[in-house]
Amino acid sequence: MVIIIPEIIKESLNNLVKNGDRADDRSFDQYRDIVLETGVIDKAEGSARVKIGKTQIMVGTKSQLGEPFSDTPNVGVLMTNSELIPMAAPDFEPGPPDERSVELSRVTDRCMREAKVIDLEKLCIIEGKKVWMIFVDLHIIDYDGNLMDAAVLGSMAALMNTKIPEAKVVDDEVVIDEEKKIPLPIKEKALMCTFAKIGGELIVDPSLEEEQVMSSRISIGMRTDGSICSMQKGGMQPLTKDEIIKAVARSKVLTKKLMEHLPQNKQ
Amino acid sequence: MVIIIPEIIKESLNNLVKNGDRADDRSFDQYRDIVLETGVIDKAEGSARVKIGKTQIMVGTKSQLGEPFSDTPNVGVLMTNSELIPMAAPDFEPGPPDERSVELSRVTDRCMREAKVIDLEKLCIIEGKKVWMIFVDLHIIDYDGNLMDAAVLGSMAALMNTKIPEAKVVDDEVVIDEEKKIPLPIKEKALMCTFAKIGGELIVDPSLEEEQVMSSRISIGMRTDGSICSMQKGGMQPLTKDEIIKAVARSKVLTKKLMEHLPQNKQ
Amino acid sequence: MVIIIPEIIKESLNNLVKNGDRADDRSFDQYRDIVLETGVIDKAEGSARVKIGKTQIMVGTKSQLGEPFSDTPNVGVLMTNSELIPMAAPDFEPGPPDERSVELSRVTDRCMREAKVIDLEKLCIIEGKKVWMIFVDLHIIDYDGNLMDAAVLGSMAALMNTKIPEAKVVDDEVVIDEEKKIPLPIKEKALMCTFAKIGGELIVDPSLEEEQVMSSRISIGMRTDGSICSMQKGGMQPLTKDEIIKAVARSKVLTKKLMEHLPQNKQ
Amino acid sequence: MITILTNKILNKSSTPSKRADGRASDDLRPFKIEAGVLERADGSAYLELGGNKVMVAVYGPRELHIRRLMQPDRAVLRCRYNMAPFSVDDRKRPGPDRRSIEISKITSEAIMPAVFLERFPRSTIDVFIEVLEAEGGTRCAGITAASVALADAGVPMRDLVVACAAGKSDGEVVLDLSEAEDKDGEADVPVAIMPRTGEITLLQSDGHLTSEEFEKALNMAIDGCMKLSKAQKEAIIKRYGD
Amino acid sequence: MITILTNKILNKSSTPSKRADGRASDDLRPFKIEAGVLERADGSAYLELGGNKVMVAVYGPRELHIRRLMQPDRAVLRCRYNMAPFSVDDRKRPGPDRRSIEISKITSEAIMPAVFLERFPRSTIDVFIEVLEAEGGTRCAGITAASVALADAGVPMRDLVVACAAGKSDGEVVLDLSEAEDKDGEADVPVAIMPRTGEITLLQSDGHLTSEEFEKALNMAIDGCMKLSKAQKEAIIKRYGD
Amino acid sequence: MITILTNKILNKSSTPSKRADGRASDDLRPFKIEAGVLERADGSAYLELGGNKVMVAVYGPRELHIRRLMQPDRAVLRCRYNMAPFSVDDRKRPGPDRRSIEISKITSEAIMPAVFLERFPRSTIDVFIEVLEAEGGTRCAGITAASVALADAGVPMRDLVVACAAGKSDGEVVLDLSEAEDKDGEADVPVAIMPRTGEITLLQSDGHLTSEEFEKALNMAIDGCMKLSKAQKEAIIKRYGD
Repeated sequence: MVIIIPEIIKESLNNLVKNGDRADDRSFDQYRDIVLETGVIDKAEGSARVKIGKTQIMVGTKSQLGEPFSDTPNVGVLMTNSELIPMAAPDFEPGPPDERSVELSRVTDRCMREAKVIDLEKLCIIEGKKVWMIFVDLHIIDYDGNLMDAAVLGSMAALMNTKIPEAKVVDDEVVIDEEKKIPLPIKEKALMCTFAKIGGELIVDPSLEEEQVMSSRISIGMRTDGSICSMQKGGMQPLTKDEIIKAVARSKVLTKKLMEHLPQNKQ
Repeated sequence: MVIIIPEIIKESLNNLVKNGDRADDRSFDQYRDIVLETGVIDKAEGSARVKIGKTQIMVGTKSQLGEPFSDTPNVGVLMTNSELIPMAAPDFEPGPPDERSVELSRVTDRCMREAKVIDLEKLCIIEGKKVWMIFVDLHIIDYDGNLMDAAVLGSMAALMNTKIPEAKVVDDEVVIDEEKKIPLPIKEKALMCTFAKIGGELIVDPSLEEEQVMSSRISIGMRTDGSICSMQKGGMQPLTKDEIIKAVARSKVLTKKLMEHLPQNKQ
Repeated sequence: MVIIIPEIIKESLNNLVKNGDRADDRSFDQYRDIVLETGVIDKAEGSARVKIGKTQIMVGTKSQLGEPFSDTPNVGVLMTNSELIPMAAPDFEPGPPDERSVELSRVTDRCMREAKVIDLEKLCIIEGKKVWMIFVDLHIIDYDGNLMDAAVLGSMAALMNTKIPEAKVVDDEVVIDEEKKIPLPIKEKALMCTFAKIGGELIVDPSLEEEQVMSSRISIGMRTDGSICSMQKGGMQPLTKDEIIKAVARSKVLTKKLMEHLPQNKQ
Repeated sequence: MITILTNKILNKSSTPSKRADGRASDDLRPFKIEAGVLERADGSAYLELGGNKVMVAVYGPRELHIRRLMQPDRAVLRCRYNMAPFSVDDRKRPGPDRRSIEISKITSEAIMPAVFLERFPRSTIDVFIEVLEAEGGTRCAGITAASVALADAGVPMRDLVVACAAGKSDGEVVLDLSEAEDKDGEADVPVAIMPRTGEITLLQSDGHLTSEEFEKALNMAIDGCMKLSKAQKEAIIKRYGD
Repeated sequence: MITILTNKILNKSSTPSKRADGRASDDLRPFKIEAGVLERADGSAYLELGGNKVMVAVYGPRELHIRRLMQPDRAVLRCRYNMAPFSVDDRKRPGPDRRSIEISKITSEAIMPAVFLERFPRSTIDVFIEVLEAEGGTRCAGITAASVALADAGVPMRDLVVACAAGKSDGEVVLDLSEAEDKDGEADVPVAIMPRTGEITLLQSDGHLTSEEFEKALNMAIDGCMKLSKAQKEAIIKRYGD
Repeated sequence: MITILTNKILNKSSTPSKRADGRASDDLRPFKIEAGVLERADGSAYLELGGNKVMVAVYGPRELHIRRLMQPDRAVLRCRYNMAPFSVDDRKRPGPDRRSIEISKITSEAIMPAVFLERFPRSTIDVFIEVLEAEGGTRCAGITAASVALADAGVPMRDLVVACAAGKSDGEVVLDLSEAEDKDGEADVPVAIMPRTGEITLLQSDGHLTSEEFEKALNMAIDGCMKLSKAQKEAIIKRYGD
């Protein structure tokens, strides 16, 4: 469905930003309220419920034994899948994932994978034959903008919350001990910061209304040390090199703050 | 396609029933003429052609070796599939099974399975590894109402008609003797009675015209001993508890009569 | 999409043919210019680019180890697939192969297979267990009529160009030597001639314009020795027996000429 | 705001128990219902029943874009029952399967009698039921939550349809089978009613029962429905006041 | 009413036989054709040929709902060839495959020349061919039965298209290959004709033939068609009288 | 007319090389671009870059048949990135996969800013990118070729978008990773720009980089774009003259 945004709303949101303001009074570098809970689904092996403002995602993980890819025989597999289910917004439709949903899962997947969040080599059970496959399923239930940051935050939290059964090799056979659950080998943390360009400025964590009028978007995935693990530009208009370099600098500060929402840091 | 039934037909059929009558002069507990033949398809392992009035279904069974479900390693598998092929009615369309067709196969399947019509344990060849899978395929070729009773009657007859090759285990390998065909281990018989509610009354074996004006429907699956193995309410209006209890009582009598159409009873 | 050809064009093309002429001045037995190159895709195991007039097809082959069909345990498998990708014509649409594309690949496949172009028995590695599967993929990139002759010519050339790794059986295991590439065991050559019926005459190699006004079509697959390996009539109008017999005779001459385009004959 | 971590408030038992989880034969599992839990939907509800966690969103009445589904004299009610991939023991592949297609159909039929569809010709009312966690009895949980979500959306209704199953486990007819009881159980009888009239809008029976056992199960399920009906109303009052 | 159990009326042989089933080279397998066998369809026919059992339903001419298929000056003829899952030795997965898509296409083309499509602009005539049992030669059986079903539906036609295959088996050109003959056979040539003019509306050749053998097979198939054509007409007369 | 057999014209290196194929860190692989290579398309282009072979066809601006995609005030630009089954080492199953769906989306977004879409309301411009052979960097190759094909089709544009990737391989930031370098590489940064303003219309980063390395890669990719931009213009001049 094509959603037409009245010109008057576009103009008013652009003007607000030009005057250093936003519709909900946030500063340009301010996220909406973030709520993150983990362990919310008992049948999942790890789970998280994340809310950024009115956007809400349920994330669940499942482990499964499988074969490794032939070119990486000694590492486990991480698979991320997302569904923009029609519950979440009036214009989401049932059916196979559309391009928005495919982009969301692939960007989330790359961010986790390239940051080497999980030590995938430790998920190899028998080289070339049996590895753990970790499925991360993103169930978007309320959509009010900035799915990417919420998806990565929820996935990171769910992975940190995940416990899988112990697998041993006895006489060349894999023996799974469902009684003994061990945490995933988490070795890094990575999160994502998304900026929307409105009224010539980049503002973080765009709401749905802001997304609908933005000219473009840049999402930056970063590890705890401020290094970049993934990036994705979106939207129908260009960005300048300067804008991108500045966004990278700002996301270093913002990612550090975002990290505080992850479970460990709370304790 | 949405089929609009003129109000005048609705009213006239409702009035008929209110006066104790039906459009084709049947009594409320009277089935249309039933014709049942078995062994009609040589390439099927069991087959039946069933006609209830102008409704006609071809049923064929096939056996196949397969793996058991992991939670029931020592029993065979019964799979029922139905296709409302566009041959059968002007509003049936080609394509994957729609919700009517899915409901029909699942209700038929549950009726057979829960009545334990086949001794599925005898279809296990090697526990956890190899079992017989029995496919029951319903090919609806003429549709004039009450598919459920016809589907269950045809499936029951086709299963009773089915002969599968003998399977032996020699040195941990399954050996199939195509020359030696043995009947399926049938241990129970079950059939289904469907009532439609029209003009405040429940009438058995609704014709298509009656289905189109009925307010609701109840299908009751029963074994020879009058016990219930499955039930499914349908339609857009409610039923009272009383109506349901009475339908169960009536279906005990009707099922007994229906059973007479099955092959054995004929001889 | 339904393409409506103006009556005036139909009439004019019909009249041309009735007067012994064609829109592009060809004789009835004359092909458009043919360009055939092989080895054009390094990652394919065999490849060809074929142009007949403005029609252009890229053909690539790939080998893959697989299981033989249960009724032919000692022969390899040849699989032909074609895609009328939307690049090739304004009315081709993305999506699964439509009936034209299915017919094209099946006719091409039958022509190669029935002519026994490849000695498929030599592609068997372990009887009943491992055989080579040869995939021929037709990528139609420019469509100006007569896809069948182009598809068969390109497939034949690509198969003749194909080298697959050597496979040996060592201790019941298949060992593939990627370093040692051997040509496919080509034992016959076969090509296809297509005639369109326009203005009461059969003319070879119809252009798109001619296809759009033709009343019917006949494609004849022949081996080098002039024997018939496949035939397919198409189109909405009939042909007489005489027309078919004469087309067979003409295609004997034409196939011989077409064969000269194949690599060997060039040298 | 909802909290998904279950607070286990056990319902009082009226008979001594022999069930694995300590319930009497006519006890429901602990449950809670909340209305208005989502931001974008026109109406929403969240329900927990034992280990089941079900979320429902309602959109509509709204314009129906698919012409061939349109009804000239009433709204179409479309229910979509869907399980999250992580809601069950073995990951469920996303997308509809035969089971969810059937449940979507009978859920629509269960709710339809209560809705004044005739007030919204040519429209659609869409009910999206998402099972976030499944532990036996999700179709009934979905129907019960859907009614609350419809009320939250302001859809005019004759009654709040409510659903509950009874079944037979370990030789005894009992209320509201848990997943474990259902797995080894002899029968399951899901029932939906309109509580004002007691009329039945959903009825299935799956398993082996004498007609006496069936009648007992039916009565027990109806009693269970009445208990849940109270919680439905409380959820709506909690959201909107009396 | 149809009886599906075959009554084996063997056609008379004109030449001494060396075929597995005792037929002469130019013998058809036993066959029978019946018109008007279904209740709902506008027209229908049932055909047996050897072990083949084929049912055809015709709907139309009727309104065409898919605008992009509509033809302003004629009806569209849509044939759908489909095999029942139990019709072949190994269960066939339901739904169209590449083979049935191709057969549907050439079947439409085989029948089209005989139908006065131009009398029904913007309409569709739908022909549903269901193979209930397959034993070699189903595409021809489907075309032959489809013509009878079209006549039964009262669709105006120039002629009754009829189809039959000849082929090469065991080194000899023979009529109407059985499944066993086709499997080990060298070639198969299915042919459809309009018997009044002898014009050919379907022609395929699959296998290896000299041009002389091909011509012999073509002639033989046409003779086979003429025999079946008689049975088509008898089926229609039987249903409607002369 | 195009010749697909690559003619290896190496670009001059400005720095000593330590890359497997002898290139300096800021060298592109050999490339060539041709405009107007297809007959039926409104515009087309062919590009080789190292072992990559990419063909692009443009149709439009033309009528858009799918109403729900139509934009009242501008044309829709639809890019479809597709790989031929024989373009990669292991045969690719035909049809879109998740990777090609994402690339199609970002390719559309990369090209869109340069096209005067507002001049063609309610229309579509379709860009079909076919990867005939893939050797690392096909998404950038597709964008670069697509711009030339759009120009060849006479679609009015602000600029010719051009794309190139830089990345990190063997610890060093280098331009235009080959397939081998990408496989063992640490990061890949594909970039598309509008060369007149230097504005960035596509940017991804996949892998691990410090912000300094990223900035270096970004600059390097932009420089690579400028070289390819020259070749784009030459291809158009070659076809149409100055």
